[in-house]
Amino acid sequence: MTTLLFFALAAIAVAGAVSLILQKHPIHSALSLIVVMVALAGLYLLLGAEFISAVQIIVYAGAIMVLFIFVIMLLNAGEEERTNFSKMAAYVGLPLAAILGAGLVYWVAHEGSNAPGVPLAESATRPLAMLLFQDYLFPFELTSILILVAILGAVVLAQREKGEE
Amino acid sequence: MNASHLLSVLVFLPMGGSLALLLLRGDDHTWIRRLALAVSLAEFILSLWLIRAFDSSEPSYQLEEARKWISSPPINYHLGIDGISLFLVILTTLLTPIAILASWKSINERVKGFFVCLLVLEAGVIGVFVSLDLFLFFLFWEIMLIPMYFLIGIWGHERRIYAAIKFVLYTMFGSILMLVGILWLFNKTGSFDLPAIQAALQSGRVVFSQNVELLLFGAFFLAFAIKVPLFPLHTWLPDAHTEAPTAGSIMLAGVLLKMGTYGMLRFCLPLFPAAAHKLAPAIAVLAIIGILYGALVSLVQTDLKRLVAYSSVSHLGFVVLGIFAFNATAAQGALYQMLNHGISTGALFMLVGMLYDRRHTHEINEFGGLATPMPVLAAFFLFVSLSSLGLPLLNGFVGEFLILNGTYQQHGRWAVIAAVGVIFSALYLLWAYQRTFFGEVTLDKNRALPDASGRERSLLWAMAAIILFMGVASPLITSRTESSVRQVFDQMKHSDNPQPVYAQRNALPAVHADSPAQAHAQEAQGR
Amino acid sequence: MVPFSYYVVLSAVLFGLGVIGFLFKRNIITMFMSIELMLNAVNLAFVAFSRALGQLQGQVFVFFVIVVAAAEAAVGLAIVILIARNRKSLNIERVDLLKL
Amino acid sequence: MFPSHQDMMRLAPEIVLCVAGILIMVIEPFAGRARRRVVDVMAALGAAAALAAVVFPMRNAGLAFSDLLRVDSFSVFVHAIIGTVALLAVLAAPSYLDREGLPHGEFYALVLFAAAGMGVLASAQDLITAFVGLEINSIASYILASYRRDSPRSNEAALKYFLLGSFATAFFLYGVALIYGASGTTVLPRIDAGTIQPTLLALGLALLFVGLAFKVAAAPFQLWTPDVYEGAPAPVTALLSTGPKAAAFALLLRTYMTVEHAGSLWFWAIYISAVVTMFVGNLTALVQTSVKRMLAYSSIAHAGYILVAFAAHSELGTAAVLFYLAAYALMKLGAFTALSWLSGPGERHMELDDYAGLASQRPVAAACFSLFLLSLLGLPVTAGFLGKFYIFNAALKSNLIWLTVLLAINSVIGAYYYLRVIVAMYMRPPKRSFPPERVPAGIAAVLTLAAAGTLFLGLYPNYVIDFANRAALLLK
Amino acid sequence: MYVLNYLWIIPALPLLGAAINGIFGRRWPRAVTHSVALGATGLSFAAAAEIFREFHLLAPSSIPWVKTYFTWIAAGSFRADYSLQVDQLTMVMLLVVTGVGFLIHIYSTGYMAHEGGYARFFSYLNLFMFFMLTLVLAANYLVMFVGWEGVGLCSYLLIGFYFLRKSATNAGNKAFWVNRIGDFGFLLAMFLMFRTFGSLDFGHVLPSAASWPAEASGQFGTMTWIALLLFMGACGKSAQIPLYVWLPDAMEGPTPVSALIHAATMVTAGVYMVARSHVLFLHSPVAMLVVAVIGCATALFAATIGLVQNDIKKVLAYSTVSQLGYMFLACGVGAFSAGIFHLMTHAFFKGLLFLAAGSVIHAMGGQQDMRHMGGLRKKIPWTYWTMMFGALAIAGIPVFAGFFSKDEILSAAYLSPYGGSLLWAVGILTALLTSFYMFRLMFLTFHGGARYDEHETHVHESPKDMLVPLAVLAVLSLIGGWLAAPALWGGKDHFAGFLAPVFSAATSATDAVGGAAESAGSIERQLMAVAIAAGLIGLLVAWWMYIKRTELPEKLAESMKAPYRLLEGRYFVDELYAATIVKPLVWISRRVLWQSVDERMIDGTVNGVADAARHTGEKVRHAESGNTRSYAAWIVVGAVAFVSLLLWRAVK
Repeated sequence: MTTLLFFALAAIAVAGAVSLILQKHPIHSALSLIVVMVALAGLYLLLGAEFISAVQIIVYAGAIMVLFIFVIMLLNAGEEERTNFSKMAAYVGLPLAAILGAGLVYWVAHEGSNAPGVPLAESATRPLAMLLFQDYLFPFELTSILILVAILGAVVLAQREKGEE
Repeated sequence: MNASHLLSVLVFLPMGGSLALLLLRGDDHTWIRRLALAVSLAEFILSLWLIRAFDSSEPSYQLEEARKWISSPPINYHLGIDGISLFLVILTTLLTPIAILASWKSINERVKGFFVCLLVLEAGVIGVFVSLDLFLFFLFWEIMLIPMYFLIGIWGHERRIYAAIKFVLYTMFGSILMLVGILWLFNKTGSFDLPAIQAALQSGRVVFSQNVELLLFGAFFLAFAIKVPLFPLHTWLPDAHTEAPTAGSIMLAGVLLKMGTYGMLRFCLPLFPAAAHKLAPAIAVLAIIGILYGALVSLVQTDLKRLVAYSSVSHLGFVVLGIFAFNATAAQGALYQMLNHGISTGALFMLVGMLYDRRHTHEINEFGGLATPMPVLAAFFLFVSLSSLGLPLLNGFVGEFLILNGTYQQHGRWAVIAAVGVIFSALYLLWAYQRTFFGEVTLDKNRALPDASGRERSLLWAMAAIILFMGVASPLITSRTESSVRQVFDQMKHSDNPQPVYAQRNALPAVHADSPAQAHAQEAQGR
Repeated sequence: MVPFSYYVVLSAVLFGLGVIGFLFKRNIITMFMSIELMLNAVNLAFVAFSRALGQLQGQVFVFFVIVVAAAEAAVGLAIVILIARNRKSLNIERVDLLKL
Repeated sequence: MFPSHQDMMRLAPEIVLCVAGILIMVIEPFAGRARRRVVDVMAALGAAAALAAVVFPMRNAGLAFSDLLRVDSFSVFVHAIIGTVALLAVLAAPSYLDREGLPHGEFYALVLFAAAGMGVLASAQDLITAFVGLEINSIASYILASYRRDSPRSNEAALKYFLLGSFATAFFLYGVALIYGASGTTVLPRIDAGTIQPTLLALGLALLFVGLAFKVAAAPFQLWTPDVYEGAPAPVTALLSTGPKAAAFALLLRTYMTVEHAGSLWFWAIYISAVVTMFVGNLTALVQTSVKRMLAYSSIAHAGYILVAFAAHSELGTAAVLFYLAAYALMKLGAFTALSWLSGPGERHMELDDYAGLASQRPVAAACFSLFLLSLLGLPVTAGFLGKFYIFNAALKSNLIWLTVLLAINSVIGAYYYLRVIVAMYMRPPKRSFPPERVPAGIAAVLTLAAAGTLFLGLYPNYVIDFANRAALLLK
Repeated sequence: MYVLNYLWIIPALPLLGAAINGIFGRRWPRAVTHSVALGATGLSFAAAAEIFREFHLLAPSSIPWVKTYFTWIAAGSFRADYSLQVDQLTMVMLLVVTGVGFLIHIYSTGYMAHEGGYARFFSYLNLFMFFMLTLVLAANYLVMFVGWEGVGLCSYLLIGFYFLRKSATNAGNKAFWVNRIGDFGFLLAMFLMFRTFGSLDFGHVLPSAASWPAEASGQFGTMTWIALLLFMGACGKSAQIPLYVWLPDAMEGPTPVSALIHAATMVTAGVYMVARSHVLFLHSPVAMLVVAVIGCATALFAATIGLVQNDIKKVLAYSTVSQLGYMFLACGVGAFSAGIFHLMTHAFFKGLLFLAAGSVIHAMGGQQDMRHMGGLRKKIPWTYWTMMFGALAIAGIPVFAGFFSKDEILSAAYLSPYGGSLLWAVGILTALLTSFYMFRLMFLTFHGGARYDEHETHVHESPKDMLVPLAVLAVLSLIGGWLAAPALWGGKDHFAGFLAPVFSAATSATDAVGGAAESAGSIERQLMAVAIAAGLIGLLVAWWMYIKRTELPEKLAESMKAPYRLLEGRYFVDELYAATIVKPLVWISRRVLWQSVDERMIDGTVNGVADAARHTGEKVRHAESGNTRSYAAWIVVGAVAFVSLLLWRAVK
């Protein structure tokens, strides 16, 4: 059952990713990405990471992607132009990117196949919280600064010409 | 008073002088010049004290000063002089006031910067000559590039920027590899201190494999060879000289080039004797090519300054030959020739500069018949040319003779070929002289050129006096350089140093000591 | 039970697709989305490894990645808006004032 | 588990920076335009305090926050560099911001937060913590790069920086993920012990290297640098080219020296990258006509030099990296600051020709600028020379003779383009009039400090190099 | 022993004079200038005379009398002092140089009276005296070299005295350069000498050399090399083949200079040097042969050229070259004292001839071409008669000085073991030619009708200060030879006797092999007769051609066009040198060394490297396309590269 589910979700995720690349319109791409994310949320569930799965749906698919779509709408972005100035990207970059991906897949598969899978405890959310707020307290606090910076950035960059009044 | 800090004072007095100059108002040209001159003269007088404080019987370093400086790696502020550097320091302090006076009238723009550069240059060059720490040596070696760069680049002639950059890049290419060499040496010996390294090598505590020694030698030698400049690394020189202002040329030819030959004598030979021996034939060949080549190329120059520049290539070829003949006589000659070249070529550049001040050109075609409007200048020009071509009783001869003679004792063929250069030097100098000064005045604008002014005359007299003095009274100098130079070769002794031929043959007449002629001669000498 | 390495392989595939997407797309926003795809791939890898190792750290890391992604999105989209406002184009290849 | 007193002490500089940043954000709306100077002063004080606060971690070295941070001489050294950079960047900013009509408060806050991020990067020994620090710094940098919002170039710089930076970050992260997968930990000292899948680890380390190499602008990941440095506002460029680079180098170095696998695996990558970086940076700088862009390329070349010291993979090498970073920060910051002032409103004058004859009109500025250039060139008596000297020394000690010779050749190539600027300033007639005689106090202070520092490090490096040596020992 | 103890005073006096005139002379009246110059030279002549007196009081054992003043050059194993010495040979030279020099100084006051650069002239002249005296007084080769080069310098300066004339400065340069080639040999000789003997002092080298075994004929040993190299120097200074070319051109200088430097003193320095080093030469048969042959060849060669020259000074110049050849012939056959004797008499009569020629030119207002003279006998009788004395002397007409010295040489050439009949025959032929061209000169100049515009040129006798030296020299040309009247004539060879201590080695060498002194008498008599006959025949032919049948020369020239052209063109040696040495040298220097090697190859490479760097930069720069996607592609490239690299290392 889980195997079937895995392959189904994996197929959706990959299909979504490919669609993200192939879609001409940014909105379609964004929707494809949301599909990927949702599929991934499912996979997280399969992996027993309920909390992450929820966060994935709420924060990622919910908040971040909404932001994307909002911006796309705001800017009224149309279909992608068919310009291709970069030979480097087309003839060198893409093949190599494919090779990189394939290489990663090969080596990861090659290495990981024999490693044991360890069953997890019933619910990981509580220990997760302990971990986050004890061992990883420092980076957690740090993220507040990160978010502060992001807010500051959004304010600085997106504010209307106010500084020059 | 003792002279224990004399070297530091010598290094830092010009630095202080240049700082003081910076405080003056930029448009107060008179006082800028006066202050610069005063500083450089004070420096010169102080440097003369070196002669008194120097013990000529002592071959090793004297008046040493050593302070800890950089902790890691251990670098000391270590100064000292020996017979090799003594007169080079004095040459520097002598040429600086002369360069200042030579540019008294000809520099009217950015006067302050000019004299600051000259004084910093002086400090840098003196630093090179008195440093006994390789790091410190390198530091001064590089430092003096900058003022020279500015001197050429700011106050030079049309193609000054090309020349300035070429000069710096050429030199830097060599010196950066020398830095690699210095550090490598440090890694092998654990010290930057020259005496310490020498001691380590002498005692055999540190032994280089042949290849390492060759590479190290190469790293040092390349830097020096570029500076000298040795054929075929010389092409920066004509450009630098042609474009430099008079004072720049005087300093460049007078002392900067000597840093190269000094380095060979100071580092290449004592530190890497085996490599030096191995490569000496090749180097000597280059030196000889340089002698002849430089002379022949000077012969056909149309630019007076370029001509003198190429003649430097020829003269410095003699010096290098003298150093790599591995003969104390030749090396002494080389050292002497360094001083000579500084004086003679410095004076030549000064004279060319005086012509330039009047006509703003160096083209020989633009001159012609100048002896008529300016007899005094013409006379001095001839005098200096004669010194440069090695007329006996003038300084150039002593050096050339010692070099060739010493070289001949070791490597007859080298000396024979090199001596052809003596013929050529007469060719190009006198021909140029003829075209410049003899004949009718060819251009009307040359007809009314003023002869040497009082300032110029006093400068020329001073140079002439030194030329004559050095031509006549060479032992006053060579006796002080003797023991140090000898020590260089003593340190190389463990490698092959063939016995001079005459020492073997000398025994011959002694067998017939009772022959009448011999007795006769002895008697005559006894009286 | 699917071996956890399948997940890792999937993450590698997604990462590779992200890279390809970044190179392939010309629309700035889509390129940015490709990066998000790569980050998602990373997350999947973290979770998978976390599972494989029997540790929870991996999941904590995912949390951080998501936060960073959010922050990047905020700032990145702000920059995109600026560009769109100043250039009237979202084509990355038209943004080449600075070169050589 | 609450952080202990010790933990806080070890984190003092970052705390000071963040607090100062937040305070500025809070106060700025109240200060208003009239009392803008209050903000300037606060920012300067904050940065200075952060620099001073380096004393605390220095006195309280040790691990902090469940071993995520490692505060040792090494991190203190890098903190000192970062603090100095932040201070100088803040000091140089006001006149520029005024001139370009940009808001002050946000700028300072961003600089201070960015510095905090760098600080974290410098002392993190956990890759995830480092990642968060890196991102704080990066995001702040993206914003700063586009701080001149109306300038298309500034926007473009930010966009390129942002896109490529995020792209590289993804690589970095995937590397971290793989490392985690291979060893079960992201804490550097534990990686070696925990490794069960060496190939996976190698894969992870490779991607990690890509991410970090991007940050330090090593070839072939350097291409963003010139565009970003050119497009970003000059004071930002000054900051970007020094602080984040130092921090990223710190993490790279820490990883390289702590993780044995990294030490052995990265060597050739670093070697090759060093060679390519030096040549690409120098050769391309050779043909630039814009001074700012030329300096950007030169910073690539310098990254290459630093990588040479990396390649030495020894304590000497580490010390050399640290010393060079310090020297480099001073001289590069000085150069860009001088440029930011001299380029005039809107940074219109960035071409080489615009600097013709500077020396005759602004002798002191020209002298300062020249000093920085000469230091970048590596001439004795300047910090740049000793920096190179230590790199040479380290590389030779590790028998990297060819690398040393290549570095030597590169210094000569580099000399050409630095000298070209000096040529323009001193040897050509002026083509325009330069900004007013009165040097803004901030700029003057920065130039003086940077120049003094450059000379001080060049003449009397003992304190710094001894400290660096100690730091190198601890890191091992 | 006053002056002997202060030998330095002899050269120092003229040096002082030169310095004073050189520095202050321009601002002083002429009288002061020449008083200083004459005073200096006169005093040094007086000092020389005094030394001559004192010299006789010296014990033979203290000759040579050496005075060492201070060390000049000392470095490594090398050491050379400023030391002066006096021996018999020096004494002769000293008297000749100061005596003739003084006379010529006097002459110059008249000759130069109306010329510009008066002070400069006397300054140079005094400087020359200084160097020449240094040369002859030197006690080692190095100090000798000082004088050697110094006189060359003065020669350069004085030849180019009229520096506005290009030909004059050209000639000066040529003189210096050619001399330098010779000096090159001298220098090498010194090096080799030092290597061999460890010193350059005469007092060490010559005795040491004497004790060496002589080399076999045909052997090129050390001695041969030293001797040949020294001789190379001598060739330069004394204008021998192949380095003679500068001397004819040197006539561009003022005539007193030609007389003093290019006839009487400087050019004979080579002879002096060879004589001084005779010990070395005697040890090498090869060198002796070379010296003799070169001397002989030069004598004939120059004489043939002298036959057809029209410039009065050029004739004398070639004659000088020819006479110098005689002197070397003498040295080459081992008759060193004869060589020196001829040197002395030559100084008298050639000095005289030049001065007289100067007087003629002075009288003619600068005209030097004999074709535009003629019939001057009546107008300038003093000049005519004194010059006639000189001509008779050089032509080897008995009782005049030249006769004795030349005869001594010719007989030595015949009799000496080093000599041979061929050398003698050439010598005789040369004597005949000499006589011919000298009288050709006399007759063309002074006899026949005037071939110039008498209205434009006011021929006048020269002033007294010019005539007195002429007279004195004429007397010397007459009586000078009697110092060495051969035994045949019932005289005693005082000169050879005086020099005997110096040339003891030579005498012993020639005597040892020559041996048969008894039979020599009759042979000498026959030889002398032939020589006299040669001189007279030359005179008669000249008389026949230039007084009796004045149209004959032209006919002769017409009929023998090719040889005449050859002679008139001086065998085209100058042209040959120009085409084979000078031009190629300049061409190679300019086109090959400078423009091709220096500018194109070396500098081209340097600039090429710089350009290549810039070019590469320009290429590399294009990676920086401004397109973000391509940057990303590069990142991927790097990632793939490093991933592969690390994986490869990890798997390995």
